[in-house]
Amino acid sequence: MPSINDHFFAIARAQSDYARCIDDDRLEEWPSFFEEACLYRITSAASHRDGYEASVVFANSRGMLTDRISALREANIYERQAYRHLLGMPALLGQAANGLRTETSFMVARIMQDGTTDLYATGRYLDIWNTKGETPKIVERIVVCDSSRFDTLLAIPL
Amino acid sequence: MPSINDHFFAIARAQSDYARCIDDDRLEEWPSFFEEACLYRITSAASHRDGYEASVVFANSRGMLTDRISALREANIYERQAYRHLLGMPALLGQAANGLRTETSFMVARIMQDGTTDLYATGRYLDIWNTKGETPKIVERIVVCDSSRFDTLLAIPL
Amino acid sequence: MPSINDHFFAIARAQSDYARCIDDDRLEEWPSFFEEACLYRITSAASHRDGYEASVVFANSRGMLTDRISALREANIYERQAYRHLLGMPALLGQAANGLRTETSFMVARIMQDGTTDLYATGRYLDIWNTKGETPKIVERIVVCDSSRFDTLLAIPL
Amino acid sequence: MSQQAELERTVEGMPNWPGDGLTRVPYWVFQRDDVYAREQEAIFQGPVWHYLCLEADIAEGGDFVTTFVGDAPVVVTRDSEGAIHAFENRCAHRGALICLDAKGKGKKDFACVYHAWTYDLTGKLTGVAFQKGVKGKGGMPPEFKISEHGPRRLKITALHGLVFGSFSADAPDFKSWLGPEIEPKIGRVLAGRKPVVLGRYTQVLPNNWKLYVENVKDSYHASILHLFFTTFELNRLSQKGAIVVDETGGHHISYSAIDRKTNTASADYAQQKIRSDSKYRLADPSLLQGFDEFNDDVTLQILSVFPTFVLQQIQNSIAIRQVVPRGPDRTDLHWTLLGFETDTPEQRLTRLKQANLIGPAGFISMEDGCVGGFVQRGVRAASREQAILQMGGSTAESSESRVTEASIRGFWKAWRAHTGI
Amino acid sequence: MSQQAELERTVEGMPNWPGDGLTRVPYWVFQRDDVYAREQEAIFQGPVWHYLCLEADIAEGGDFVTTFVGDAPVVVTRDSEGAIHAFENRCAHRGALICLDAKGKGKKDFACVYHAWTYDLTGKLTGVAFQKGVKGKGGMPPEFKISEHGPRRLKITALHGLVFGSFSADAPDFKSWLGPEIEPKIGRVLAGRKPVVLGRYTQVLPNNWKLYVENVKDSYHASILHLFFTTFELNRLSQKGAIVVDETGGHHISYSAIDRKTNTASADYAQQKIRSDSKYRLADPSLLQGFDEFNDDVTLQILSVFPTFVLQQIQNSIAIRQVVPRGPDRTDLHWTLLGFETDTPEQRLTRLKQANLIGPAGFISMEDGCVGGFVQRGVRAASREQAILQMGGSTAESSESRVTEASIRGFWKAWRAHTGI
Amino acid sequence: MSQQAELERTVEGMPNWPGDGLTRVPYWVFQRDDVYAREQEAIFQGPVWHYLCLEADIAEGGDFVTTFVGDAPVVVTRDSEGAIHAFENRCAHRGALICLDAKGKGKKDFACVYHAWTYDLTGKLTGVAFQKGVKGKGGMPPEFKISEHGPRRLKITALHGLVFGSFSADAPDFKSWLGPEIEPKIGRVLAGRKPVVLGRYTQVLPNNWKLYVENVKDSYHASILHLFFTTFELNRLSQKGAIVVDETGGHHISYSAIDRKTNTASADYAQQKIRSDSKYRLADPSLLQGFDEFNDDVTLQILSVFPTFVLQQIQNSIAIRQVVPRGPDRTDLHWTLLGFETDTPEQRLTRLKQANLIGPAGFISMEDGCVGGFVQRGVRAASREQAILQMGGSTAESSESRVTEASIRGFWKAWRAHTGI
Ligand code: FES
Ligand code: FES
Ligand code: FES
Ligand SMILES: [Fe+3]
Ligand SMILES: [Fe+3]
Ligand SMILES: [Fe+3]
Repeated sequence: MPSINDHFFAIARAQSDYARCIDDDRLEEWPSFFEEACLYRITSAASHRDGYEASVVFANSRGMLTDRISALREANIYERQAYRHLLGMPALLGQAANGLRTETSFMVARIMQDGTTDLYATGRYLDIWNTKGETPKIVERIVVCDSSRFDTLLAIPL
Repeated sequence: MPSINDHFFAIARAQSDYARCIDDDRLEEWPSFFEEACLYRITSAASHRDGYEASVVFANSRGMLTDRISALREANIYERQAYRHLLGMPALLGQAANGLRTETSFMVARIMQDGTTDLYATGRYLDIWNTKGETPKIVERIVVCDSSRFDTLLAIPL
Repeated sequence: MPSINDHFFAIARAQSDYARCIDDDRLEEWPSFFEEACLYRITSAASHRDGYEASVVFANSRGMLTDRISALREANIYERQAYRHLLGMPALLGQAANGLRTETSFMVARIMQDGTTDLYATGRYLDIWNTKGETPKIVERIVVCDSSRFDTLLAIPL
Repeated sequence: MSQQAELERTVEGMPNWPGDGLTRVPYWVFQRDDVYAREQEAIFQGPVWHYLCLEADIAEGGDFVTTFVGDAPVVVTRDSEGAIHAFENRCAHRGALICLDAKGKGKKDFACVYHAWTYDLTGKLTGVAFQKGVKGKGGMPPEFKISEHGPRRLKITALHGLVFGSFSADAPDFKSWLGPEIEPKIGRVLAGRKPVVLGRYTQVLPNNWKLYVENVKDSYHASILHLFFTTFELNRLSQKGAIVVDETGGHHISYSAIDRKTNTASADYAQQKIRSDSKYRLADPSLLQGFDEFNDDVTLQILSVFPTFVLQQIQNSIAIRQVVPRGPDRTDLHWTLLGFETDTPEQRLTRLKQANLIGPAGFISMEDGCVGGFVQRGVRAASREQAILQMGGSTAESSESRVTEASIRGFWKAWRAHTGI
Repeated sequence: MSQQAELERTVEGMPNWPGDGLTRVPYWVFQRDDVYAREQEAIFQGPVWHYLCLEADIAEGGDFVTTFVGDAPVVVTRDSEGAIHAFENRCAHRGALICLDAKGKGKKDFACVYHAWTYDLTGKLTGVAFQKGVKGKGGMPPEFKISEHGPRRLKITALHGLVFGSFSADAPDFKSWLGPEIEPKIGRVLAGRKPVVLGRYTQVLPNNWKLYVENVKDSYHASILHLFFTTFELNRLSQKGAIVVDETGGHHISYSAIDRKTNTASADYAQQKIRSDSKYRLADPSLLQGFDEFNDDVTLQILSVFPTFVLQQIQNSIAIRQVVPRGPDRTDLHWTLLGFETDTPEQRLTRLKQANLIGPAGFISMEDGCVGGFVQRGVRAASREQAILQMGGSTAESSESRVTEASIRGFWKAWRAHTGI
Repeated sequence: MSQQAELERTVEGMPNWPGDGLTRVPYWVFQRDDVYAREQEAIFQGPVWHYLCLEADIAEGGDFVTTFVGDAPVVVTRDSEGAIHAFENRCAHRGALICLDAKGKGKKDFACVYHAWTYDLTGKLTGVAFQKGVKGKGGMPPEFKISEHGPRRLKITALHGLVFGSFSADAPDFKSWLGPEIEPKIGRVLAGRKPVVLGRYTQVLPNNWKLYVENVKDSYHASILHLFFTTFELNRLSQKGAIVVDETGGHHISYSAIDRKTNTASADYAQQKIRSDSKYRLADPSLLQGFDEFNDDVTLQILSVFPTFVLQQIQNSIAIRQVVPRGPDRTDLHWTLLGFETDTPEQRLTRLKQANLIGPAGFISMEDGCVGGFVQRGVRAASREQAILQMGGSTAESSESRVTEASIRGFWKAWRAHTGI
């Protein structure tokens, strides 16, 4: 099937597992989707367009991802909440120096403890994947939210 | 393509047909996605976590699914409304005694007669499929809504 | 894999590219997803059911699609806004005289300049594709929105 | 407190109207809940006629549609004798909606789903379930007379296929309500031919209903906000044309016709340095190739009947717009697109193409859909400031020039007369 | 302005009550913000008992749940001695929620997240972080006495495993609050056996809370709105049965039992031509195969305690419904589905199946979930109109017939007594 | 009714303020619409200075940004001479937003989209389309003078690259507004170097704006709510540090510096048994490795200017926070993250990492983002109850201890002086 890139399904599966990992509140497993040396940022379309360097979340090591989770678990005060991710089909944009570039749309609903549900974030994942291993690992993920408004707080990673 | 389970596409297709069947208001066909001996429940993440036995909808026979539809058509009073399902990629979780276990995320928008549209429900389908036949049939479907709040009523099945 | 129509992936990919084209604001490329001789309509489920001929948007030539975009770019006054499409899996409904008929569910969130995000439209694409060429082209696309209510305006195509 | 007392109290609570009454409009009229409540009472439930539907929507006996008159849900029906009736969609018993469907056919009567009180097609209460109780126990007391109860019924009138209604018995005769100038121009578009509904949709406006009505009556903005008009010469202020404002001020007509003399407009426009005079052209100009439907060279006729009815002819795009307030800062605009039985296939296709000019995605109307919101947001902190309505003077009279806000002043003249504000 | 003055002002601002007080209900009571505010004060924070939770929800010392009494967030706890306590979920310092979780176990005390003021399980303020400052600098002044501060605590009572509370010290003794008739019927369902929570969910109602309470007390609608009841003979007005209304009018019981004599009902129904008498049958009738749980042939008992508590027995479906107002036109309905430790597996399965009758997807309850919204929308423009409550007369007394609105009139009798409206 | 009369009426309608005025705050100030309206008038449109933008946001002539002063949409521009101007984003004609874009460059003038009335960069009305009509017909009457109309313009001032504005001509001189203590500490962070915007986002707070301002001024909570501060010794109450409250009470500075003497804090914390003294450590501590930016060991400086401006230095994380009320229970918090042209790549990376401390996902700020909502919900039913502000006494003075609510009392002192409530 020439029209299908060999990596397509592996990455689609990885994306889907990534989303389930977060939505199932298995956050401790979340960093394992990334390479040890990785970049993870959450920013907005406007900031991305304007080339702003700073992020809503910034991590340039897997350790920082781990710290995010332990902070959520041990340190930070916030109300219990959950996400539901729905993802578009990954678009394969070709090989970059450090891996395979893809872009994937997302919608995330947030469900508060009392059941209140709202469309919390929409946007796209700008990713670079290491496809050498058994399952693809994230080398770089820029989460570009369409909006730069965030309701109350952003505790759980996107 | 070893990374792709042979059943994956058949189930993804069945899920998509299931959603279209409901969204197109072909509810009379809905029970046919299930085995004669089946379990269908709608519950919430909190109730699922707490192990509550009771459901928002409970059916342990295809007949009960048929009764749901005939009740909607012949008996129950409610305003005309429609759903729009959007589904995530099914995750295949392995063989259970009675079939193949999968988990699939969903978002459902509800559109009222006057056009009012809201994000009505999000959650995941916890399914067991009989993959022996030509098309996979649902042996068990637990619809775990992320929220335990339901706006006004839940008439059309999820 | 007999259960998978050969055209399935090509069309799924085309649908996903179509959505990215709009969501990335590359609207000038949008007409190129259509055949020169094409039909594009946006209507509502109720109007579709009642057989109304008129549409919210009507184009029976690719030129009219081009005009839509140049109007948005050069003529019309409206606030900066963006969409985020999420699509269901295309359902292949068989060959029509003029191509392959498919149906695909969508949800579209609209993001205003100030970041306000809402579920702007849900519905389904009723399409006919020319699958002869390298990539499938749209011969006919009826965008059937589930709701016939449109908030403020519909500037960007669906 | 008596209704009258209540009213006075309401109006009293409000700030004073600034200026001479027509050339200034205080922004609080678009913001205050008490103004909204007063309008519901004095205008939507007052001695005023409101568009309900097309006769064609209820062509046969047993047909019905549901709509709104301001906040009030309303059912419109046609009985077996062909008479049209309308009544509040509110059960006389405990207030449930009597009819849940948007439309239907073959109805004999309406049964409220809650306790099955039944109504005939005129809205008359005809039955009370278990009125006599069961086995002689329970039921309604003898002094309860079915004839004394029922939803509020509307006075009905129809003209050229349009159905209007009023909650108030004091509503004037419809012809005199319209005055001598309006009716013929409705007739021009609708009389003597059978309409066919080509489409329907609703545009939700993020603003007070009056901002949209001002926009409709605002001939001043047409050539400036809407690039299409000017560029494609659908409408030039220097075309032949005029504004007609009726005596009450509440109704208006704005029209323009092709000026077959040399067009000196460009110069005028150049002077104004208005962005709307672009060099923009269409790739598929068939969009705008119309046919001469009325043999009068009139390419545009916008007609409004106070408070919320609009009949539009933009080339061959004929539509009815019904404005329904949903709160001080939200309005539903219901569009009904029309063709006619006599349309040739080519003419019908022309209408379908020209429908691109109107509605939420209309090359013209999308702008009218957002500009009201720009005002609502612009005046957010300016309830004590005022709009200036001096274009074309200070009166509400008809004028040959459309560089005027006369018909908007007319609206406020009528609005103030009805609300007492 | 003093609290008393404020109250009088509030009530004064309202229109007069129409009619004799029980047979007419003005629709503005379902719409006005000032009525809502008055209810919060006079009923939800007044000398009235409100359902909080099950004793089983806080079975052990250190268990807690959070809930609402009207607008007020409330924490309910059980201390190490087994005593139950409840207090407003509002920190005495600057008002943050003291407890963020819906429920929990093994709690020793509550520490507010904002500045760590701490409370024991009774709601008593026990610690103020840095009260003495740091190194003798800062901290609270000596005149500040911890003992003088704390969230408002509720008076608590429990009956048959149900926990009730009141913000007001003037709340009457609970037994006399219930009166002689209600308590035994609560006991009938709950006494002498250990409940097991089978499920929980919340139904969000698009209407004023009182419209739902009217619906619960409305035996008249049961056989008309709900096709299931009539068709499957869960409930026939011609079955044996009755309505009990207590002396205050606020509480009620409606029940029906199998009438083992020949059933003449169908005739009665035929006469009414009510749509609810269909020929509709189930493919899997096991849904409705119940077991005789109470040896009294009573298939249905709906019991309400003023203002917002409902205990339901529909065949073997036992549930508690807690009504929480969220604004004039929004209400949360919290369902708690019960089984009992003594249930056999077959009995338990029966309850799971019969749960299909109730809740947002309940073959019966889905209709009660939407009909309140039909009324809220139906009366939108009719604040000056009134509901008619004359079925079964004009009093609020018990009656053998259920073709009556007596218990609804009772509700208004109690509501007016409490609110002074 | 006159504006003055209106004001008095508004304030009169409110309950009395409890207690001595600073140690108690009634919860109705966070809930009532009339309080919100009064604030808009007296504070946001009153003789008060409000942060608008950075000078760097409009670095060149023709640059502009749009922002809000309370409910009022505002345009800020720089003209060709380099002067800064600001005016209400509301057309003088009929109130549409004059400018729809969030920002832009190379602007010569603004043309309202509705009728093309034009404004120069100072907000002066310079043109009215068709003022003279067309072919001498229509147009504005001679008595209409362009010079007499235009949007409300703001008084402007700039300090250390920050632009402030006021709708009121009576706004005091900015230096005296700030007083002697505040300006130098703004200078400490911003003076003498060119800022670079590193990021921008908005956090939507589910609470009244004053609850967020209280939080900013609340040095008491910092070490308790925020685990990060204490655990990673970003801030210890026992560090060197102090609270500065200006004479008006409205402005404040809270700072802390490394105490190079032995740290006795842990003991103090132990005594309080505060959950915030955990053993929690980071896997990648580089997050917190800062550089000494100011050669003064001050690791934290939070500075606020009444009513809604915040300048933050948390280690090397420099940010401006602009608080914009959106209603009694909703607030927009606009963050602008800053670096400086002189930053080395390492320093810049440090700022990017430390940005993890702030904003909606900030290890610190996420908690400030939700705690206001906890209060808004906690006090929902307690409008007649009051917050206690006695930590550190009852005055609004500067103090060495940060175990005080002095700067919050200061806020209320200033708020009451301005609103008259
Ligand atoms: S509300 Fe209509 S019959 Fe009772
Ligand atoms: S608000 Fe609870 S401790 Fe301060
Ligand atoms: S509103 Fe701005 S020009 Fe008319
Ligand atoms: Fe227009
Ligand atoms: Fe019911
Ligand atoms: Fe803080």
